[in-house]
Amino acid sequence: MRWINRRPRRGAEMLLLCLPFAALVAAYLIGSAIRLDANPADKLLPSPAQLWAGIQRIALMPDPRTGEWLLWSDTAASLMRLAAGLGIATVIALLLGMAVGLLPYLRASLGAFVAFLSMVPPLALLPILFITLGLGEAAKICLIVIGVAPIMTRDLALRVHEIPREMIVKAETLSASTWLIALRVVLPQVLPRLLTSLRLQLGPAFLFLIAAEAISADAGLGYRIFLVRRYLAMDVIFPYVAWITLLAVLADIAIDRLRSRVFPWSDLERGA
Amino acid sequence: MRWINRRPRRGAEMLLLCLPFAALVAAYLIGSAIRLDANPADKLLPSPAQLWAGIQRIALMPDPRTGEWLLWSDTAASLMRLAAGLGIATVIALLLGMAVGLLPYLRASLGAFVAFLSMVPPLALLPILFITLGLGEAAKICLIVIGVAPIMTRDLALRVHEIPREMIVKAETLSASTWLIALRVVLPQVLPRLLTSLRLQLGPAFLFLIAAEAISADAGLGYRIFLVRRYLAMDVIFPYVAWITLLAVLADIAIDRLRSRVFPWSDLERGA
Amino acid sequence: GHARAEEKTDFKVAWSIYAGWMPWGYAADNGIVQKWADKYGIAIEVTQFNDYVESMNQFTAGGYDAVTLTNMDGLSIPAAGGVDTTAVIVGDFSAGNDAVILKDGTALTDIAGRPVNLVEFSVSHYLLARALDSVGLSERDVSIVNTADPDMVGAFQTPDVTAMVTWNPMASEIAALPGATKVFDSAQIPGEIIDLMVANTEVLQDNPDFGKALAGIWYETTALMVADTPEGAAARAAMGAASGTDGAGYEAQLAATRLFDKPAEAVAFVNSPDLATTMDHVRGFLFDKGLLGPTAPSADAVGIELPSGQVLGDGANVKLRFTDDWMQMAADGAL
Amino acid sequence: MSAISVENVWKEYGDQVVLENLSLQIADRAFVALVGPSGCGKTTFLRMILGQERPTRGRILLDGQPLPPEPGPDRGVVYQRYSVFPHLTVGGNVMLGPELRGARLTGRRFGAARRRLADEARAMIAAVGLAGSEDKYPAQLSGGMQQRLALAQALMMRPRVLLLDEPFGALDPGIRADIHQLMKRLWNEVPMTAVMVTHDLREAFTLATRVIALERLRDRPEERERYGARITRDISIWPPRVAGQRTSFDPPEGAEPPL
Amino acid sequence: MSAISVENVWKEYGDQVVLENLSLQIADRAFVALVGPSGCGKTTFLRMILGQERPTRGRILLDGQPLPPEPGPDRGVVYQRYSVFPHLTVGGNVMLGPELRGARLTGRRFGAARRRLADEARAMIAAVGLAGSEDKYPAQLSGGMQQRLALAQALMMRPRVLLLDEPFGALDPGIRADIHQLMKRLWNEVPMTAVMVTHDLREAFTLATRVIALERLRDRPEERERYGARITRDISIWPPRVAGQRTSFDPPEGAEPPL
Ligand SMILES: Nc1ncnc2c1ncn2[C@@H]1O[C@H](COP(=O)(O)OP(=O)(O)OP(=O)(O)O)[C@@H](O)[C@H]1O
Ligand SMILES: Nc1ncnc2c1ncn2[C@@H]1O[C@H](COP(=O)(O)OP(=O)(O)OP(=O)(O)O)[C@@H](O)[C@H]1O
Ligand SMILES: [Mg+2]
Ligand SMILES: [Mg+2]
Repeated sequence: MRWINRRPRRGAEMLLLCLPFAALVAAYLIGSAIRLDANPADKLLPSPAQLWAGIQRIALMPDPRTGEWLLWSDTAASLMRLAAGLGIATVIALLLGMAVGLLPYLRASLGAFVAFLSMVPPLALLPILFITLGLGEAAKICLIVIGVAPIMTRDLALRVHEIPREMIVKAETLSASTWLIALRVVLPQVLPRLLTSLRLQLGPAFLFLIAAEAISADAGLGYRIFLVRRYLAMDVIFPYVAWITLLAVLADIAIDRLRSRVFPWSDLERGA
Repeated sequence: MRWINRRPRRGAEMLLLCLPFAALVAAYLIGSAIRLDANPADKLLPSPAQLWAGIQRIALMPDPRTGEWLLWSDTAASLMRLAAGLGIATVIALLLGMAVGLLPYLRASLGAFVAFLSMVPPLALLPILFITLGLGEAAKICLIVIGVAPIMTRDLALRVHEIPREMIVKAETLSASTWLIALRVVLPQVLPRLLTSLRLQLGPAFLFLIAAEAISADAGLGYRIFLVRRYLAMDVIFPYVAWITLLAVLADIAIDRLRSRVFPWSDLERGA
Repeated sequence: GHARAEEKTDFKVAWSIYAGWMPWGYAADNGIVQKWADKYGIAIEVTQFNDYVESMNQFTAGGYDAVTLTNMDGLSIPAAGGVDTTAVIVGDFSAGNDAVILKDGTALTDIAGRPVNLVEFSVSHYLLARALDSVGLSERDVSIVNTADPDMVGAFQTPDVTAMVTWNPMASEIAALPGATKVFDSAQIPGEIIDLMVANTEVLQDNPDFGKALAGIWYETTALMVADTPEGAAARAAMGAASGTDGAGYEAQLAATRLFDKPAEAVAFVNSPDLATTMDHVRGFLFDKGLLGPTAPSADAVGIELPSGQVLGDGANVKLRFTDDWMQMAADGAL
Repeated sequence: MSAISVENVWKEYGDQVVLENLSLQIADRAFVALVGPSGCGKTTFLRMILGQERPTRGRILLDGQPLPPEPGPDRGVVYQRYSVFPHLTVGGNVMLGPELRGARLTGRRFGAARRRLADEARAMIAAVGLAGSEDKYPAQLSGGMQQRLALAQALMMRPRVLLLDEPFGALDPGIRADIHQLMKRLWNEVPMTAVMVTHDLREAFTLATRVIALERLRDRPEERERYGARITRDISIWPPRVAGQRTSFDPPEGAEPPL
Repeated sequence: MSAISVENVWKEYGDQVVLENLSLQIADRAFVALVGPSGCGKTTFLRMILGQERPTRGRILLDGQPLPPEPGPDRGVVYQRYSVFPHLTVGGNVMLGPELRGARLTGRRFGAARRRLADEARAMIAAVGLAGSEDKYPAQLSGGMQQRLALAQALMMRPRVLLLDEPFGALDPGIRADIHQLMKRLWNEVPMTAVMVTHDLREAFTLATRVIALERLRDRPEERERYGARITRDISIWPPRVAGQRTSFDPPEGAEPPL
């Protein structure tokens, strides 16, 4: 039988799913053992015990200096920035994307500009951002917004534009004004897509967050990683990276659940 | 008439297109004039004359210290890395994406893993990368690959999976083996999508390139930006940012042209 | 907004994480800044930067009134950027904190022909230039690879890195790695890499109280931290933790730092003729690298004023000023 | 009253003439079926009546008044696809028109007004045979049910003119016969003029009071660009059907023979 | 020889019984039309013959041999949609099967072999009336032309069994009549057994030698899960049509009356 037609059984499926993760862990353990064998003070791949000690230090006991549970205060600081940045970007993308997608005048004037903006490398603009907005939360949030909003806007405008013209005309025959078309026909149809677009931007948003926190911050996941990087404290960096990944995966799942819960019809459409 | 139905005329269209760009330039000139008025030695927003001098220095005459035309040698170094990184990522995405999308066994085992990988923040892994691969070109290229390959792979696997089952069965009735289905049915159908996916990853790829070059390099666009950031030489940074944006836009257009030229049917499909 | 020359009461100070500057963070966390600000009826906001370059840029762009930096960066960044800068406090100089480290080599001369990883145009670059000078080599005998400071430790463990110039805490981490040998360090050019707290000259002239407050903060904090008391140990531990290490690690870094915790010593240092020699080396190096501005015709382009009133370079374009005014006040107990 | 008069209408896209000098009077409450080969401009013609396109030359009058230049609630439309909103339930789709008309700011009705509207919608949904599916989404309906829904949605606005662009083309023959029945009843009961594009001659003759064929008379490749389609046949059904009156020739309701 | 025998076949999806104890003998070179209401399992039945699905119980034999468990070149298929490859031209689509069969590594023929194949393909393309469109992509063809192409593509493999799942459901009646003609001719000329699912009874009776109706006898909601569809009618067309022979009852070729 062709491989294309062979399907793993239920039990085997679970096993196959875990296999690459197990392989990753195994590779790590072996690598770590080899390096530590050669140089017991090696810091690059800490042993499980060292990792656990690191995790305890950052997550399970307060920092002796500030009395804060580092991982949690860092997470709170970062998530706040992330939520603010992504929130603002989403609102911008929604408003601008709908307007550009719907109104020919705006499309003519802003379409190319937004495409252009989405190509500007935001990291290179960091100095300007910090100088104009100062070093507070504003600049960090703004970097996230600049990094993800143009792409989300572009995507949304495209989706709006893809709504069949027939539907818009139909709404017009139901006496809708431009405003009502936007509000009751286009907005609800692109909201699920907006959430999907948001999911796709989670990765880049974390990236910009880390980059911004690397430059100036006194808390945050990226801040901590860059702070301890000077000492190659991989026993802190690995747990932080794993934690960030976990947060991103959870956010991804949560947003998709939200979409499916709030817009049940968007699942039906997909199947059709 | 509703705004939704009003369309700009041909001439007005061109004007509208240029408007936001003109506004951006105007905002810059005003900001620059204000700052230079307050402090003639201010470096943040150089005057057009200063910018032009900067451009001349980096692009139109050899660097007195090294005898190199900086912009061009930096561009060559960066584009080489970018091309290598994106090339490798594309090949990985193609092979792995097709395999995961086509073969149920691989899908069961690698699907979730690739999704997980695409959520790992690559910047946080830079130290490990540098230590395992050294500081040379390999690490920079690898950062680009790690940054973009999982997302491209995921996207491609999804596209492969979206090919109607009917088409695969049809190919089977035409005596195709798994290999031939992959080669003659799936591959050509997903190649255009691969190119589109590649276009979408240009932005992130530039980002990773800049981040990698900021950490260790002796030439490259990101290297130069972060080097001259030391003395806030915005008269070099702005032209570099504009140049990177231009390169990204050109690459974007070139890849789309290529797709349309090599796979003419993919344009037809879209219209359908 | 831009730091304008006028009387004001709100001041912003930037500092970044480095052994000799940790007292600023400690002072801010422990109410010492508040205490001195209150004394002079002003407000001082102290901001920590993860990224040293960014802190200097912010100062140059006018976002901050004072910043911690080295003598060399003070000349090449704010001063060459047109911002008239005054060194309020000479906090310490590096006496071993910056080092040239080789892999598979025991003498500095082994560096010839190797790629050297360092932060380009930083004090490490300067240290390398001075080190090469001392054995009759020049920069042409090596090749420079710009490498970000947080990644130095990791980078050194890769096979293609065989020579590195960096500062603490990375330098001591690296020197402890197997196969690493420190072949030159800043203790061999004492007093040339100086860590300063600089302020915008105009701001300072219009608000001398700001300078007094800075001096007050600095000397109260350093007195506390060098004290051989439990409080002193606690302060050092806190500063160590803030820089990402622990008390012992931090004390090791301090050992390689000539900290001026007594104002009189600092006054003597800036008034010694060696400072002119040092700054002459520095500006020569910067001019060589094109860091005094693309249009600078010579190393004299930017004037440097010394406490004696002597000016190195263009007297009409003095942008970097060394003074003992505030440190002298501290020495006199006049704060 | 809702008579349409089309006066010397031409439609060109760039150099290509699609419709050539069309003139036509459609009486109030007529049911016109428009047939013709693919690409001859039937949809284009409908779009012009709808206000989605404007004639290149000539004019179209509705009861003697020039047409508004954009679609509005006086002209309803049912397309072959995309006629209902996927994000609204059956009830939501049917209520949408009156809601939009009644609440110009929020596009939603609340309280008593909403309840009244919901009752009206329920009646209309029942009239098209969708009773019980009020809370389903279009994707949960079969093709035939979706087209019924589109009809109900359009009829809620009581349009003076109902335009149908191959509304039943995608349906199975059995379902199509069903919906033909419904269409006839609605046309009899609701005061409107209907214009329907169809590919199916049988459908045209089953439903219409008048069948109009559009055709390109000169269809050689070199002539294609320069000559458009014209009306080649204009057949009034005999015995004449009149809205609201059944003729003895129509089979009794419910007794339509299956195809 | 290509007789199909279906022996006590059940098909269940989870708890839901779709087909219940189906037994059926299909003679060599028969043309079976499968009709029945939507969702009764016609496509499922076809999929099982194709090898895309396996019966839950019972077995299917092809000429007395158990069916291979996956689709292969002995059984061709034409679906309503997605039957041709959008990335290949008409010529490429038609040549694909023989190319795949002949070149197991590259899936491409070169040189003389390719030229021979191209000639063969051109003949087949002409046979289905697509001569001249060899270099067009499917998206440039109308729906009817695409289905002709799908037929040509399947026939190039000379399958013993040709399975058709509502192949003409999406076509306009005029075009459908055309393609029915073609279908009849092909079935007469190419030695194969055909099984066609259709919704259109007229089509079934126009083309088939035998019409089989599937239906759920117990279709009350509470019974739906537990009882599947069965064969409710099995009508042999009279006078019998035999492949390769025209009966005097069939109208002469080209004289099929328009619908
Ligand atoms: N927006 C447009 N721009 C250019 N040409 C167009 C446009 N819309 C339609 N046409 C052309 O006008 C002609 C008539 O198109 P139309 O859609 O009205 O045909 P139709 O009779 O509805 O065909 P069908 O039966 O296939 O729906 C076609 O040749 C088409 O290519
Ligand atoms: N993969 C599957 N999993 C679960 N149920 C399925 C699956 N495929 C089909 N079914 C169910 O089996 C029944 C028969 O489906 P099938 O597609 O064979 O019907 P059909 O007769 O072809 O209908 P139609 O005329 O609409 O094409 C349906 O109730 C369907 O929901
Ligand atoms: Mg049409
Ligand atoms: Mg079916």
